[in-house]
Amino acid sequence: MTLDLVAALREKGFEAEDRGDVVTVRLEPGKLEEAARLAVELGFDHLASVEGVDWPQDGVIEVIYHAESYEEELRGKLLELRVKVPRDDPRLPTLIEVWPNALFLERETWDLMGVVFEGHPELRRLLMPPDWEGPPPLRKDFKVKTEGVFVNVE
Amino acid sequence: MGVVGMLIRIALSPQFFGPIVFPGLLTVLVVLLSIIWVERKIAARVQMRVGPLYVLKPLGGAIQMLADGLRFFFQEFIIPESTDKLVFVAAPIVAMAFAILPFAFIPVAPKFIPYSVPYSMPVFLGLNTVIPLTILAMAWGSNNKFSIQGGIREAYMTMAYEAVLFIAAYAMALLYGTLDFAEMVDAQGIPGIILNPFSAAAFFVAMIMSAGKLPFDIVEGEQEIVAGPFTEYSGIAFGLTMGIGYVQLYGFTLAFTLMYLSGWNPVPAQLYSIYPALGGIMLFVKAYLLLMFIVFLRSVYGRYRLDQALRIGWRKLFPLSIIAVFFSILLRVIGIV
Amino acid sequence: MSSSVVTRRLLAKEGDESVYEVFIGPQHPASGHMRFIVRLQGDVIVSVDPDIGWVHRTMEKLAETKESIKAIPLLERMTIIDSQNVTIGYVRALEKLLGVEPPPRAKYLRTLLSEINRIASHLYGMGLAGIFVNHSTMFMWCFGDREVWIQLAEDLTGARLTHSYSVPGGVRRDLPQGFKEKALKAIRYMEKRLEDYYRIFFNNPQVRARYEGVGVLKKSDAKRLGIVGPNLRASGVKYDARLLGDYGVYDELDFEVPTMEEGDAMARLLLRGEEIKQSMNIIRQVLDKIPDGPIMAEKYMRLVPPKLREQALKEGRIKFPGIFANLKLPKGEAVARAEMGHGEIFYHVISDGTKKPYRVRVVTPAFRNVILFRFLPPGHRFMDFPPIYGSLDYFPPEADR
Amino acid sequence: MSRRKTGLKEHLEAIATGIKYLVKPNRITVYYPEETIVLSERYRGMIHYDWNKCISCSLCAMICPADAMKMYRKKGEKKARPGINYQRCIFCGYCVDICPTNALSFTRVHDVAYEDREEMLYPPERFTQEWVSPAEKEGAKKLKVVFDEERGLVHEPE
Repeated sequence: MTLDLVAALREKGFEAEDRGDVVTVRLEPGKLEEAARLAVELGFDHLASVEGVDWPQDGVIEVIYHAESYEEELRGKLLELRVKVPRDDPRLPTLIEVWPNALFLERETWDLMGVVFEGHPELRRLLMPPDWEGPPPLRKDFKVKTEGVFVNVE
Repeated sequence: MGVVGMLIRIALSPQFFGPIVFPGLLTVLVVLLSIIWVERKIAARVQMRVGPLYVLKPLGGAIQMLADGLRFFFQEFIIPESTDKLVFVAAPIVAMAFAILPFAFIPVAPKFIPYSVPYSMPVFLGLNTVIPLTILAMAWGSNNKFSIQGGIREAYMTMAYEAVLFIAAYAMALLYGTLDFAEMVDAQGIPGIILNPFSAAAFFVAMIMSAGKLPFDIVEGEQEIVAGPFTEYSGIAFGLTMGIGYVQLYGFTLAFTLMYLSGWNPVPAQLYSIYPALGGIMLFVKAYLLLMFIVFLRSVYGRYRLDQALRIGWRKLFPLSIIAVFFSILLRVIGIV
Repeated sequence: MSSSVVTRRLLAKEGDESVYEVFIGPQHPASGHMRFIVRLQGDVIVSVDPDIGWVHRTMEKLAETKESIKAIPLLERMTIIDSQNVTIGYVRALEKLLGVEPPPRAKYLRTLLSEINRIASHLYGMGLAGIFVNHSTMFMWCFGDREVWIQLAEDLTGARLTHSYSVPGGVRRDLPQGFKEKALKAIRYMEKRLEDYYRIFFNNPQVRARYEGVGVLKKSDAKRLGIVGPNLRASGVKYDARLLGDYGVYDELDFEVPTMEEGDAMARLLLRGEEIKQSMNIIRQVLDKIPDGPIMAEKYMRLVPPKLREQALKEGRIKFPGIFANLKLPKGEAVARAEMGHGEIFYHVISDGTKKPYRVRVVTPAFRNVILFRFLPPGHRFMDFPPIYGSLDYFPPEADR
Repeated sequence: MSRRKTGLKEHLEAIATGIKYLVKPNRITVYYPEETIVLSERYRGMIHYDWNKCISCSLCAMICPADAMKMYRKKGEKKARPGINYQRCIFCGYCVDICPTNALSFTRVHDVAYEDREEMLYPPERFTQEWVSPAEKEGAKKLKVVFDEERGLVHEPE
């Protein structure tokens, strides 16, 4: 089954890699929608997660889509689409037409990671307060104050 | 002697004693304070809890409502800027007045009737129909979305129960051949609930609807509209709005007892000979037990939807009350009564 | 197909001047810590905009700032009522990265606590479903009977709710004395009580009237919207992350995943009742089959001083090896899915080879189900909104993270 | 699973069930300040610190997920000792589980109240104090929890 999946993806020109419980496809942003539509055809009809990972040293944000299926034979597998977008202007097309439940997942990724999903009808604050300003909190340049272990006392 | 004797005579006259002491104002107050406590205790028993306890612990927190009432008294009564102030303040007072007024027409014991009118039953029901209007006034005066939603629900609910209430009651009037509560009691050799159970059932459900108790507390609808028409009220006015339903319910249970449960019969002759109003003890006991059963329903039911309540009113209770009318006619024709 | 779904129901509509906006929450008696902007035309809901985030705590960011094992008590706080199931996914992801497998007894114990938590979580959800239609008895009963299961969990782990029970490599506590008898008594009690639940709540005509036929979610829509948990199974999709065989010992046990075809609010409620029965069935089997042996992987137990190891064996309380404070995660990534009471939780942990995870992605079931607040209520009456909400068993802190 | 229609019979069943519990209530309330539950053997309550067993390894402070445990280092002294801030403590018990000398241990005391936030800070010296449940100190009746098939949890005097 998994072989089929990788083969099916390769047939359409996507570089797929089977890593146990996920099948990873690395993509250019331009081919994202095509890959997503293919994923739906293969049975991955909804998303488990949309996720942004900040890699400041490479100057990119990697957006990872995990698609999931309720079909019995695809249950143990997740299909992972990985796209890299430049950190200073992260833009991707929205996938809500392909995966309707991307609606809130993309909105959250915009909210917390600052990735703009073009064509998304409501990129409003979801988890952050409406008047939030400053760097998106999940980026690495948003620093959380941490404390040390030792306290000096008189 | 002369003045004191006259005062006592006035105090003990049915015209005063009825509305002010029993079954009127003072009893209403006691019923109000006790029944809410009883309701909470019953619910607690069913629900694995203890309920109010620490206010007068030896009696299981029996004066909890007195404490709550005092708190309402001394709490600030906030009148929001955006309200229609006159309506906002006046409506709960008018509502309470009209909830207590019908007690003047409830006979207490044989020959002990505060205001003897031959139409006490329709007068009683008629006075109760004013209360929904005051609730509408509260809702409108509050100028709050939740209140207005609640007000509209009240208006719809009135449609659902009012016709049923009157028709079911008239079915009994038809059966007994009188519109007077006292004469109805005298006419009940067999209790009305056995003579015409259809009317009793319809009246019973309609009166729960009218008082807005579960499963028909749609107007308050806490989960959607906070407290419905009473959302903006605080302090003593909130206490009043909370009490209206219970007072109304108490009145209705008295009426129900008079019409269906053979009223004050059997009259304990000894008590009656001491003072006639004491003969009404059975009336009170029956009404109170009924009241307890109604507040018990709170721990069995949730809330119906507005359209379902309307459907129950028009599709089930309304035909039932019409059946009750024909059943009464049938009984009269056969000559059972 | 999909585009019609999106445009038809999912997008929030502002509406014209005939539309009346009601705010439910965040200080509302029935909403919990979230707000719904409900737009009404007359009494009919035009659209609902779930405004979440009132209890957002940036869990994902905070998890990045802590050594991997410290994030367990943190992530637990997303769904405090279901803390074993909410952290087991994270623990599994760490175990995959670290390359350890828990010993069999630890797996059984995890399964045991998972199911105890699931029952408690379902009771919580059912209780709230009761109070949403003002059925206070259901609310009180569920919360009262939940106490039985919390007591069991406390006997096992030492905490009522925040168990922090599973750690990479195993679990922290062994079965206490006399646990089996207690658990069997609790099961028999619950079985009896469920009958009364049916009498006073599930079969109560008033409750049926409010929940039946309300908020119908079709099978195809449920699949496309990525709904999880009992809400999905009530629409007839037989999917449960326990069936993946990734964690626990579910593949060794004989249990059913109940499904229902109706997909309405009543089905979602009844399904939770059925799942409680199945969970009790699982607990019975676990208690019968549980093997003897260590409860922590040898890899870590080896590092504990022998004296403490003996003490741990005697008392049934694991002592952590010193490296737990500085557990280095090998470079790599891992995904894990687990079935909570509310549905499937998804974890994706990326490590860059340091002590702290580079990125922790968690998608909670409540966050995945929040889309239903958009999808289900339009077209219903305003008074149908609380039953729909109640039937979804939505838990705001979990969605907000 | 087929669903049956409901009607008058179910109404009566529901009311009968209510009456059943009204007559024979199944209460689980514990009158707390007068009665108190003796918690299970493993309960993770307030933490007790044994000054003499401590070897100042600082593992407890390092594993504390809530930054509640800190190592207090006195000027001039080499050894640092743990102190706890109960404003932050989440009672996960990691510190107790990692302590290599059993210097930290759980007590079964949980019902502690403070009037002042400062009081919730326990530097090493105070951290060694013995814990007594305030309710027990006031002479509350001790109850133990017993599982029961009929009533779920029953609280019996110990």
